Amino acid sequence: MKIKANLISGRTANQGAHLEAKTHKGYFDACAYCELNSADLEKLGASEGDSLKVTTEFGEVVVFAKANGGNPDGLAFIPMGPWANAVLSPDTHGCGMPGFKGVPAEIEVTDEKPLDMKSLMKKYLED
Amino acid sequence: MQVVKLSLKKANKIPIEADNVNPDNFAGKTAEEIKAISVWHGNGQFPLGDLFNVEVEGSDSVENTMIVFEGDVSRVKRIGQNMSAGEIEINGNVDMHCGFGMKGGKVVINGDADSWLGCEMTGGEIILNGNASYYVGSGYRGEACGMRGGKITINGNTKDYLGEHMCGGEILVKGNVGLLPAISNNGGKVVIEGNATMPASEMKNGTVIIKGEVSDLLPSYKEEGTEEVEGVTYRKFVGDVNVGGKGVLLIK
Amino acid sequence: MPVIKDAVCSLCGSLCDDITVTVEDNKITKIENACILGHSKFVGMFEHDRIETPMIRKDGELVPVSYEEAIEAAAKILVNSKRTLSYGWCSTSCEAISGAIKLAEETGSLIDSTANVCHGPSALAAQEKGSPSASLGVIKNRADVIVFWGCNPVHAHPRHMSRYSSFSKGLFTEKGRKARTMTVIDVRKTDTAKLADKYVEIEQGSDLLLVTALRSIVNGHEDVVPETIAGVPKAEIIELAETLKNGKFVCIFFGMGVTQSRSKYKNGDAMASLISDLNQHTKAVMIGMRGHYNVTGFGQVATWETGFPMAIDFAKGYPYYNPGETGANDLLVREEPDAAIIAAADAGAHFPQKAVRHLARIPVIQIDPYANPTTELADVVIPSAIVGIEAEGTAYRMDAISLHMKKLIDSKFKTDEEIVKDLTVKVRELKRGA
Amino acid sequence: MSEILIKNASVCDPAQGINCETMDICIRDGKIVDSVSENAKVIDAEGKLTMAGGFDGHTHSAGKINVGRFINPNDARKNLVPGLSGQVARTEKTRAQVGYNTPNTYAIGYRYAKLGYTTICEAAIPLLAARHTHEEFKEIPILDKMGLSLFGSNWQVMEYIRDKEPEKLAAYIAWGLKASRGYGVKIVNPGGGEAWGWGKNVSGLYDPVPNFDVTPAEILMGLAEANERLQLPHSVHVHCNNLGKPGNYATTIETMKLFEKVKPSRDRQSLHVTHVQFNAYAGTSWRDFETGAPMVSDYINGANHLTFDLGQVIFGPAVTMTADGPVEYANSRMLHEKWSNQDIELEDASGVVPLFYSPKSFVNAVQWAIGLELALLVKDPWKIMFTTDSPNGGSFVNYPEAFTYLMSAKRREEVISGFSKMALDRMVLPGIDRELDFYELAVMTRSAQSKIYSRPEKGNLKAGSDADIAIYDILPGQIDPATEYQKVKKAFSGAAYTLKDGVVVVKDGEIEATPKGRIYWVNAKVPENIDSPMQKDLDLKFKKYYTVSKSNYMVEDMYLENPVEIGTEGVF
Repeated sequence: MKIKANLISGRTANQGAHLEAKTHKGYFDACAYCELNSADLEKLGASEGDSLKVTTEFGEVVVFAKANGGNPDGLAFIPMGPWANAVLSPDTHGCGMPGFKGVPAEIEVTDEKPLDMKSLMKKYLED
Repeated sequence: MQVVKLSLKKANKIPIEADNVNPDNFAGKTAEEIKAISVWHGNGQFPLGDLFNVEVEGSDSVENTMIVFEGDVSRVKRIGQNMSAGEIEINGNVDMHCGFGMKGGKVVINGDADSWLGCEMTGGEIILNGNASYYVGSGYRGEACGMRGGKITINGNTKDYLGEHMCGGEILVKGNVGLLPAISNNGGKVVIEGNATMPASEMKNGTVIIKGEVSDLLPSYKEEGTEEVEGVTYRKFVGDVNVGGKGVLLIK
Repeated sequence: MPVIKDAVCSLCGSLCDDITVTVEDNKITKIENACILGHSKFVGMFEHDRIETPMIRKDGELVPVSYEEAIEAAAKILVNSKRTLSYGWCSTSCEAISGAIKLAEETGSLIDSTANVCHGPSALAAQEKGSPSASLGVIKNRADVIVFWGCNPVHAHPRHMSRYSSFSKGLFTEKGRKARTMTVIDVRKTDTAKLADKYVEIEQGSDLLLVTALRSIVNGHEDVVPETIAGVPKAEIIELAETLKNGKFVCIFFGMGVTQSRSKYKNGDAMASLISDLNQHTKAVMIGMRGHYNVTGFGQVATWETGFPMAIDFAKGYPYYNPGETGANDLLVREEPDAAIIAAADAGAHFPQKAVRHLARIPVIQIDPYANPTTELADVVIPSAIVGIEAEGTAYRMDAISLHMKKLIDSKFKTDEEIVKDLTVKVRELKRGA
Repeated sequence: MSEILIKNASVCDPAQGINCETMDICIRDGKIVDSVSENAKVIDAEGKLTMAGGFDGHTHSAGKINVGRFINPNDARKNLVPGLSGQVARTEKTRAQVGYNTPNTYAIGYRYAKLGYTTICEAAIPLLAARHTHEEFKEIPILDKMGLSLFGSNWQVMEYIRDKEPEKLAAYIAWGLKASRGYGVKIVNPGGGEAWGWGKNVSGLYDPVPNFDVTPAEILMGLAEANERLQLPHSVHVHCNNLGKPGNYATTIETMKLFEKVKPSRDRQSLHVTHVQFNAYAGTSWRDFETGAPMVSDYINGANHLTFDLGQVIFGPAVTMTADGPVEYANSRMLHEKWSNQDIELEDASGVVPLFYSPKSFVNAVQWAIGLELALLVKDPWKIMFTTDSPNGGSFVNYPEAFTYLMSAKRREEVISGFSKMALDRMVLPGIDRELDFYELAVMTRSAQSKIYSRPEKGNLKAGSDADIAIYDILPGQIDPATEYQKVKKAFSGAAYTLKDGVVVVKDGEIEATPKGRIYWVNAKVPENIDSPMQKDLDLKFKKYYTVSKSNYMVEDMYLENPVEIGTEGVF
């Protein structure tokens, strides 16, 4: 089962608290997840902690599922960081700012596990 | 007639700033003289001849000078900047600021154009036979006026902020445009044959005609009946009310 | 044991300057008044992965070298580059920023700050309409109507509401939270929204529609507003407009929900006009919630030294500015740079994949106290002292008030200011040699 | 020891009554001396007008100007005065330059020096934001700098005046000057900044400030009393109420009259009124707007207690920036222009709005005329500092152009010929034939400033003074400025030499060297028994209302390059 979602990213306190500890697991835990409301998670048949694959025009990334009742239907949130950036839009729209909010995405449950930070970055070097 | 043919010697990612490349600066010059003209490439200056193959046929006035780019110049900026007469033909994609501040003459692009095509132009004509990127016919950062005169025709699509701060002249887009065409314009005419989103925000003056679909019409326009233009009836909107605007937005 | 009072917290743009720090044996052992983010900054530094030594990448691995070797390697990269991108410079002092601008000028580089992925559009908005603002204490003392639009201070600026806004008390706001109406406008019910009197949920990407509707109502053109816009019923927008008009002092705090969503800087542009319109009825201002503690400082220093707040291209020897063309991401996505220097910020983590992919291809110099995703891509890594803890210097709060950050403990690391100076000297030396 | 001999200079030095006499000037170690040895380096100044370095007594060059730069990136590429504006690449000697009205810091230093100016006074330092002003000062090369600190809508000030605590008020002013490293007391639209905190303004000298129970007149008198009690080198520096409003000349004269009773504590004025052009408007609205300069000039001609500066308008783009918050908002609405506002907690307001002065606009034409009328109708040039209130009336790089208006009736006629009949009916300038000579110009551009700011080592060429010297390639006796004004403009646009502390910083109009200038600030001493209760009041302000700690408020020593501390003794 796949759902279509509108993907945004943003700061969280936990992400902020790990800004200077990005090699730590705490940072991974703070950033490598995608929040959907429980209705959307239910549609996917996913529970918190399951792996989700988020795919956009710009790439794909595997993150953990997390529930957030504050999200309206179809709104997905990944904290700002390298996981979110694997799939956000590089188009700067003539004004310098990449597309960090409002990127159409497809989300599905996967067996793959999210990559840790170093493995994620390593993929760029291999490209 | 003088014809100057230019083609890049090798493909480049770092843009070349061709603000000197226009008929005003080439007319009456020999190939050697043109090759010696200095252009910026990255943080260094080089003779044009180091970067381009240059062929010159004939020698003539600015009006009768034509510059032809063969091949991709998608990393050559500011071609035709401030030109006052003559013609430039680009047979490939072109980089930003093509025809910036153009006063007269003609630029024909047989390819796509990057952002700021025909920015702040006051006269002359640009014909784009491909797609354009952002800010066609707009103004430099912070300026109150973008395009003031002349005409830009885009036979393909273009992206956001078309004709931003436009104060005069005419833009015709045969395809679709992105967000906020004709934003903050204060004169001039924009015709969009395809679709547009949030047109004419804060228009003070000018005419915007949209023949395709309009999404997200801004809640700052008064609907005032219909108007017929060239046999087609449009819904007529007047605004932007928030700037006391007298702009006319015609939507099919 | 030394107790340092009124230390400045160098984490977020709130730049709280009331932190009490206890230092024992050159270690910070106690922090008072800081929030979770600040606490993590002050105390966490003894737990986080410091870059222990300068390093150069050899055969794919980062190998320890001396500062001299690293500086020389970095200078060589800069001297041989035709188009260097210098990026970041926001978690550091104004003095280091000044040095970085000088280095960019001398090397014909392009220099940009983290505003590129944060409040850059707010600068573009100000260049359209100006920036009707106030210092944070004005809000504390006067504002009875506070709006948080597309920002989430509970997470991003945890002490903001108690020190400067919703919960603070001042001369004309003695009753604190009770004296104020707090509205949150966002696309999802954030933790900040949960504290508000009124939460207005808008469709993602439709901020400009809502700002325009508010303007039309405030300006007496209610009739042109449709029954629902931006996903919000007209009645609710009218109520919001009334709240704004009837306030004695209105402040709209806005964040990346405004700067990064669909119509980008045109949201802030229209919001500045809304503020101007509101001043026909009451007093109103707007303040951007800046992220990095000194991103505002970069904007200030760059503006007085180059005329522009960010995205400054020195290729031709004089400053040229045009975000969309000269922004860090514009350049990387177009694969223009042939070298990059990334300091006091983390492009590896915070840039979209296409930009990061280009960074992976070119020589990258990193200057930072901590290992992070950029380190994984870097070819020369130069560790630096932590400004605000191990080094003093100036920083600007989100409202453009500057403060002097104290040095709290000693460090074996060079400061950013020193590194940039050394690098500039080395670049000159190599240029003269050539 | 470094020595310079400037030979055969045509010296114009009003402080010594020297009016274009040929003489030598000797310099040793940065000071002017009576004689030098044979080893002195010689500068041949034969046929060249030589004056003390220029001194801009009221300019916006650090701090608020950054907002102007920020919102006007389009200014960076403006090159309306070639050689003194636009984009200039870096050289081995100079940093990169941009801008016209709001140039970057380096350009400010270079361009003033090219005009032969060596000292500037930044007109407005908000106390809380003073560190910023000093950070910019540090990056302005060559020039000596000072700044005036804002006190006109300050809570502590208004409370002490309301509560009749003049001694504590003086102690607070002394502390505020020290905290901001300011040189003097600036009052902008007294009380108006506080009213603007609620989106309102005060309408005149006797309109009470909301919530503080004081009037603008009381604020002015209270601060003047404190200023003289502290024996500050400068008088209070006042931007009057109602700036920019038709009919405001009456408020201006009323303000001036108020100061007749203030006794100066030093040999200087008791009041300096700034950019009077903006405050000398008659009429009742923009429809019947006309010059009020004759009335204001009449009053000034009969008064001996005050000085003023012009705020001359230059046609073309300008950027207004002032602590007068309500005026800027009104400007932005009237002109449909960008609007920046920055209220400063407990202290003041401010705003920045770009605009364009067009000779075709009758209002702008009359504004242009009013500045010149004031300069020409006021008989004594020692009462006048020439300014454009840069960049409010226009950029300082236009000073040479403006000098031609002062020196040539013919030049004025040329400009006036483009005005509408309506504009001509509203001004008196066409009937004025006075033309200033080089001596009077020297008074208005350097010598008066020295007196007005009590800086005896500036603005003159006496032995012992700073060797800040401007040498212009023009010879007064051999040129008629009334007809050859283009030559005057050219000479003043690029000094043949500018010397700063005896160092040649400009030669043939180009930058030669970029030494760092000084920062002057005033440390007024207050007895402990008065200071300490004042500090207690202040502690409470910080605890309850400010958002920064008191200990982080004061500008630290490290922000001052080459500071010169001017000590004064308060009288308590």
